[in-house]
Amino acid sequence: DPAVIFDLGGKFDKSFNEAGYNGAERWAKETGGKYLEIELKSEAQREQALRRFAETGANPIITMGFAMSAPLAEVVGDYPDTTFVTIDGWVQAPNVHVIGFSEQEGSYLVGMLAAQASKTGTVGFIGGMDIPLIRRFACGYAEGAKAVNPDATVIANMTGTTPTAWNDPVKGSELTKAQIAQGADVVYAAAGGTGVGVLQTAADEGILSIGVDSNQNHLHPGKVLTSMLKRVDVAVYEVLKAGDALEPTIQTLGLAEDGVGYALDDNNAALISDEMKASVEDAKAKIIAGDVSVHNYTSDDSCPALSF
Amino acid sequence: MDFLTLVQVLDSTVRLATPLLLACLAGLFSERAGIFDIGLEGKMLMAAFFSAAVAAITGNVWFGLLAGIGSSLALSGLHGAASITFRGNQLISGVAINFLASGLTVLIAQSWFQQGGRTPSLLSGGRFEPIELPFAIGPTEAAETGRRLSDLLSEANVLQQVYSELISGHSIIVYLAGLCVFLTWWVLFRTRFGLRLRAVGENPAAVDTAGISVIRLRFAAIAICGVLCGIAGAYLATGLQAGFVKEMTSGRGYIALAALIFAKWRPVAALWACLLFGLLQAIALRFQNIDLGGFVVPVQFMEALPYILTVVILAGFVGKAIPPKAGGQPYVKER
Amino acid sequence: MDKMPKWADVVLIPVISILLAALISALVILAIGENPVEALNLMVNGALGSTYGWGYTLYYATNFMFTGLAVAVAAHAGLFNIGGEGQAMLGGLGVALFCLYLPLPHWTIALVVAAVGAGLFGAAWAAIPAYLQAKRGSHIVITTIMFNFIAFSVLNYMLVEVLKPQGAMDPASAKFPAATHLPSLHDILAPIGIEFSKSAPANVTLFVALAACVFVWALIWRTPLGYEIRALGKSEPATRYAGISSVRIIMITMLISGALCGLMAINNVMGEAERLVLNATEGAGFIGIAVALMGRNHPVGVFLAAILFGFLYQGGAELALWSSIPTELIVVIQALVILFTGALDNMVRMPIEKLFLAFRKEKA
Amino acid sequence: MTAPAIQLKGISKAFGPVQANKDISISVAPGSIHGIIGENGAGKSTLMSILYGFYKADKGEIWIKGNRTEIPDSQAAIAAGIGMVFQHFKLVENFTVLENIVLGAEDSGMLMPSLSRARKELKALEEEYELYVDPDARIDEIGVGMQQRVEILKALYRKAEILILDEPTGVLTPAEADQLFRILDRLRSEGKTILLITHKMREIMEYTDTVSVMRRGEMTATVKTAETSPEELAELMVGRKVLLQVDKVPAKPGKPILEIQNLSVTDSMGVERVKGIDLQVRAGEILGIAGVAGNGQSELLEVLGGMRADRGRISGSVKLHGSELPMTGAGSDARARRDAHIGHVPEDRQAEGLIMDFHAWENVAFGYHRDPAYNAGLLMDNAALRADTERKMEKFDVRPPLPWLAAKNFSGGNQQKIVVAREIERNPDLLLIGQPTRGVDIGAIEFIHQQIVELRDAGKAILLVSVELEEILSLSDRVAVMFDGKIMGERAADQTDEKELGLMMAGVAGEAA
Ligand SMILES: Nc1ncnc2c1ncn2[C@@H]1O[C@H](COP(=O)(O)OP(=O)(O)OP(=O)(O)O)[C@@H](O)[C@H]1O
Ligand SMILES: Nc1ncnc2c1ncn2[C@@H]1O[C@H](COP(=O)(O)OP(=O)(O)OP(=O)(O)O)[C@@H](O)[C@H]1O
Ligand SMILES: [Mg+2]
Ligand SMILES: [Mg+2]
Repeated sequence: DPAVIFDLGGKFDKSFNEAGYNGAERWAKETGGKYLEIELKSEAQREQALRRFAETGANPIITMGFAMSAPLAEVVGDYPDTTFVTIDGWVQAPNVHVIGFSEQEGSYLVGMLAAQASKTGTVGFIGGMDIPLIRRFACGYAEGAKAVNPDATVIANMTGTTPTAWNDPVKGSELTKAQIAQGADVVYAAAGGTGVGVLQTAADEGILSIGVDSNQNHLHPGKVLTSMLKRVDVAVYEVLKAGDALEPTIQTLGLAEDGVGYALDDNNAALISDEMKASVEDAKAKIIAGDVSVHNYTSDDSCPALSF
Repeated sequence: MDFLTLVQVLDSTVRLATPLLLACLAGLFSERAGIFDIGLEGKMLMAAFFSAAVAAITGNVWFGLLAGIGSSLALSGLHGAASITFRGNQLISGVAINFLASGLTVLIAQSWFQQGGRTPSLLSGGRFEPIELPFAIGPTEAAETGRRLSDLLSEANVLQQVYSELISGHSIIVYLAGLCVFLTWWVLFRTRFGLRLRAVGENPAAVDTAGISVIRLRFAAIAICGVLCGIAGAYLATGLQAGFVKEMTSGRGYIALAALIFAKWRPVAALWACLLFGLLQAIALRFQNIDLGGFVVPVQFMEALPYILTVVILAGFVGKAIPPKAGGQPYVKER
Repeated sequence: MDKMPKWADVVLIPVISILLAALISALVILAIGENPVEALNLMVNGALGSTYGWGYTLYYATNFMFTGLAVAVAAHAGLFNIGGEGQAMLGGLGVALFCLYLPLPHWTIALVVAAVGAGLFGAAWAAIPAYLQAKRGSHIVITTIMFNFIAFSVLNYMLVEVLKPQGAMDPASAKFPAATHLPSLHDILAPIGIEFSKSAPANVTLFVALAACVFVWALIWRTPLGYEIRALGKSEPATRYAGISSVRIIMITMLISGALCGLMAINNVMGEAERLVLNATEGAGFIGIAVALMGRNHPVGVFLAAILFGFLYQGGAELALWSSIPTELIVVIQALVILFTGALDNMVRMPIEKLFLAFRKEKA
Repeated sequence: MTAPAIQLKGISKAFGPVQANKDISISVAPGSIHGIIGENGAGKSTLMSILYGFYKADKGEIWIKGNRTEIPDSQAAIAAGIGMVFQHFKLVENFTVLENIVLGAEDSGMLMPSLSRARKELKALEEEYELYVDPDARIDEIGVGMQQRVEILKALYRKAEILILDEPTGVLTPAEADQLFRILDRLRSEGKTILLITHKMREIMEYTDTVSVMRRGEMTATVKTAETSPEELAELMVGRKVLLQVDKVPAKPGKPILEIQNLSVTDSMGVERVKGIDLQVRAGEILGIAGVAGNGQSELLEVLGGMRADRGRISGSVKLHGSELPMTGAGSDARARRDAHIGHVPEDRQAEGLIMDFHAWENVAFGYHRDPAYNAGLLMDNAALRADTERKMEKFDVRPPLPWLAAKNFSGGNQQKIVVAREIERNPDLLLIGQPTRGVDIGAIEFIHQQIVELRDAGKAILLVSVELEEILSLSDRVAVMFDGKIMGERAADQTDEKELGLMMAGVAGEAA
């Protein structure tokens, strides 16, 4: 059987891990297959979970999140016959399949939507843990916003510097209030479980929010402008479908591969005008065609559109 | 930092101080009666979970509140059994209760909701909504005028800003907590029950020989403690936030204890102590790295500040805090 | 006369307490709709059914021996050290700094040097609460809890701002140099022909922990210092009469206690992760309380209780892997053990004392 | 004949393995003062606490004024008209006098009306019985004599008809004690019944109408005071004839060992406890310090024993063998005192002199545990320690002679023998000894007194502090009286008497001898 290791946020974080969970469930439903799973509770469990699954013959083993990189690198050598998959992580080994996403591209699109929906010209970004990966989201978002409105102000805050930053709704809520006070009327949360607090507060205070990873539009219908989709579900689903036949490579999924995107459904249909939609679709085509390039923060650890 | 920002930080201070204050008053009743309670944290956590869970299931926040109080009372009962009936070590009992709450909440949450130890997000009926006081600028006015609340506020005069942001717009529990400060003072210093309660924390033998049951008094005290902790926990999950997440009390019970010591076991001083700790939390939450003219205070320092301050207070730099004399010791008549 | 024989106090009562805790744990498992027998089966198999399981059980037990001994040593002086968590975190920091920045040619030297680092840092973290207790009477329970929180912030800062390698995402230090890697039980047992799981983290630190048990026993019951520690724990006014400085004893005891907690880091940080991560202690500091309570503050008892908790921890991890019972079950069990062996001790003790008294009267 | 005010029938009470009261029956006539005597631990306080509902008897009946009365708690006792003044006062120290009196006897849920009514009533009671107290003073700010008045007022405020007093004069000066008995007399004349526990034969003989004697949990006799004598009572208490005199030859004082000049001691609360005293103890003599408890004797002993080096302030000069003994800093703690050959038997053997949970053999090293004789290398030499303990136990007739027994499992007298053996066997140049026979039975008293005298005859200096005047007079060669931190005067033991010393203890300065 294959196995999935969810990160500390847990498979119901309404975001990154939940997307992975949905993908796995879809596969299980469609094929009737079974998979092993664990939600990590602590750092020290990472290696133990990897080894335990590998020793019982699970294959492939999917790990969610960048934090699995180090323990993964530690164990892959001991189990050459097992294929490991890292989503968002980075390990170079013959039996590791690496899946990354071009989050900056999806963030660019929702940034455009945010700037168009904003009446104040100020939009906010609340990240989870302050790591380069999340800065990549922020940077793409700022570029998108400024592409629509060069005078737009983008306020960016990070929730913290440790994994608790993924799970701190109170702080998410307070930061949202602070950004509202600074004039933001659209806030983009790329913060895992913390985002729940951001979306909640935005809805309470009557401004718009943007969800992340999964489609979060339904959480507060009519109050979530859109969600930046990161199709972790698709990635997991594809890996599980390939099963033993999976050939380890390095995949980066962007707009072109439909790995990222923005969510449009009944919940937010009224918020997105045809005009907004057209502009975004146009940008999307250009990015896929290579006419517009969105800066990738992790390529040079800098962001032209935003300073942190 | 303009004035409105300051008001907003203070507004946030009030919100964050409320659970501290309720827990602090809870501890005050318990410790004044001679029962140390480091289990405030656990009781709050338990109450937070049960209030959110029941509010989520019934959609009624008041049922949630009752459930929260009930669960906190159950833990109080356990603490009472251990430290009053069986004369156990009160510190150890408190530690055990904290662990119990931390484990049970997640275990039950997972069993009931399968959402990784969380409750579902609460919808409006399941939460304590902010109350708009008359004449305050709030969402209603914003909706009527069709303008943004923050614009309206920034245009308003200073008095109106303070009234609308700081005084108006809190949930009922915030106002209730304020009332509790006065009530606590009154009960403690103006009623027979208060006299006996204070006496039992100082010299239980005096109370006993005066013909009053030490056990009943102490159980009454920790029951009040349980109720207040229950309200504090319910506020966390259904007022401050919209649902339960694991470990959501994150040390507030300990901070409340520190505030209690800082306040030297006095109700009004407890209010100020809790506001101070609330302010520190509000600052740490809102501002990341604080730049003090070139020197950047790291966010980790701000996060640790309430705890550092607690140690400084305990070290007696603000005058010696003398706890109730019989505190922490079980009342033993026969060896 | 004592109210009952010593064996009843040190064996019978803890055993009954544990059984009560186990019974209620079983009820909890039933209440969340799972099968307690199956759960126990999974735990026993996962923790004791293979050398792999033993490797983890012993690894966790090693952690708990250190923290349990630390709590026990402090308890003998009448001090309740809840700060084990923070002291162990700082111990980890010490290990990381020493391993990363000192040239250590061989694991034997690394072990000694890292142990010194771990002990120093752990002791230093206990020193301030100790001083405040000794000199200013600030309650050590609250100050050590506060120091746990502060330790987390310190570690957070060090990992994020100082130790995190360039470009790394998670807050963790770089990997320690290969020369500092400690031999695992597999490496130690293989030469003498014993097959032990290669992938379990139990390592040479286990023997350091056993040595620490012996050390604590000798310290407490055989040295004049231990005599003074126990005297302080039993009667503070008497120590003043005997010319034993309570300030000195509180300081020394807490430094030893902190150092023992710090030493745990050579197991989890140096022996297992081989780098410093944020939440490396995993609550071992708190488990030390339960371990010491159960072990009646005696090294032999601490050793046995540590193995029991190692079993619970490893068994709990297995539960999480193979069933839908969350690992938090272990926290509940731990709470129940603390409750019954610590706080509700008298609930078990009083009826048993009555029983012995009645029995004795009958005989007399 | 009217029914007895109190009748106890077959009362028994055990604390775990200790049988504190065994089948006790007693009957007390109304309007009388009934004394109860007996050694420490005889069960007097336990019996009275049962009558007051503080403890519950295992067996037995209580009859009040001819009616069978259940007294499950103090509330019931108060309702039955019983009031009790405990040996250790039961007052809330940081409450005012008024609050203490009202506690438990409030009129309603609101506090203020109760307090103002109590204030009025207190005034009336004060005037009626001449029991003056300041209702707004805090308990921790008033003296013990005053505190005792508060306890009596508490009982009267609750309309007590039966008043129990447990060792009420232990903490009073003779003058205060006289006043107390005047009040008791007045209460008796009003028809109230008084139960008085005391150790002082004089009080029994002078003030009681009847007296009961208790021994080892049993009531051995009840007699009319007028028909008995102190000698008979003492024999009833102990179970054999007793000799209360100490055998000793006149002292042959040598050169001064301890010289104290202008010594003052301030405690950590800033209260001056010892106020510039001068004293000298010579080799081969016993200097006794008399005084009511709490007049600075304890502090003096503690300072000399090195127990106060880290607390409060100490000034003045103390010389041992003519060289200065440091009072603070290095060399001023109890360990350094032992190194200087000063032995110390502390006043409170259970809290200070022994670790109650330690074995006897561990206690024999207490304070000397770093002595090379008890250590072998880094570790303690437990075998040597046990051998030493066995030797001392035999010499001092400690019973049972079991080094393994925990100190708490010895009786009070044997505990004291362990402490005295430890200190005397070191052969100190100066022995500080506080309350050597408190809570010790007559047999052991004789033995301990004999050991002290032997040490004196070996040419050692002894400083004795005791609140028992009789003991001071019979054991000392010279007597100094302390009052309010000062020395009121010094007398040769054979040229003074209890009366003179009693006056000095009450603060009336004696003329220079
Ligand atoms: N609360 C208690 N628990 C256990 N044992 C007790 C308790 N109180 C008294 N005892 C024991 O009961 C016995 C009788 O004690 P009690 O206090 O009645 O004696 P007493 O005659 O009043 O002595 P004293 O003259 O010292 O006041 C003693 O052996 C004592 O140790
Ligand atoms: N608190 C206690 N706990 C356990 N046992 C006690 C306690 N108090 C007294 N005892 C036991 O009760 C017995 C009587 O003790 P107590 O101190 O009353 O003796 P005593 O009659 O005063 O003898 P002595 O004349 O030697 O002082 C002792 O043997 C002691 O073991
Ligand atoms: Mg008595
Ligand atoms: Mg005795």
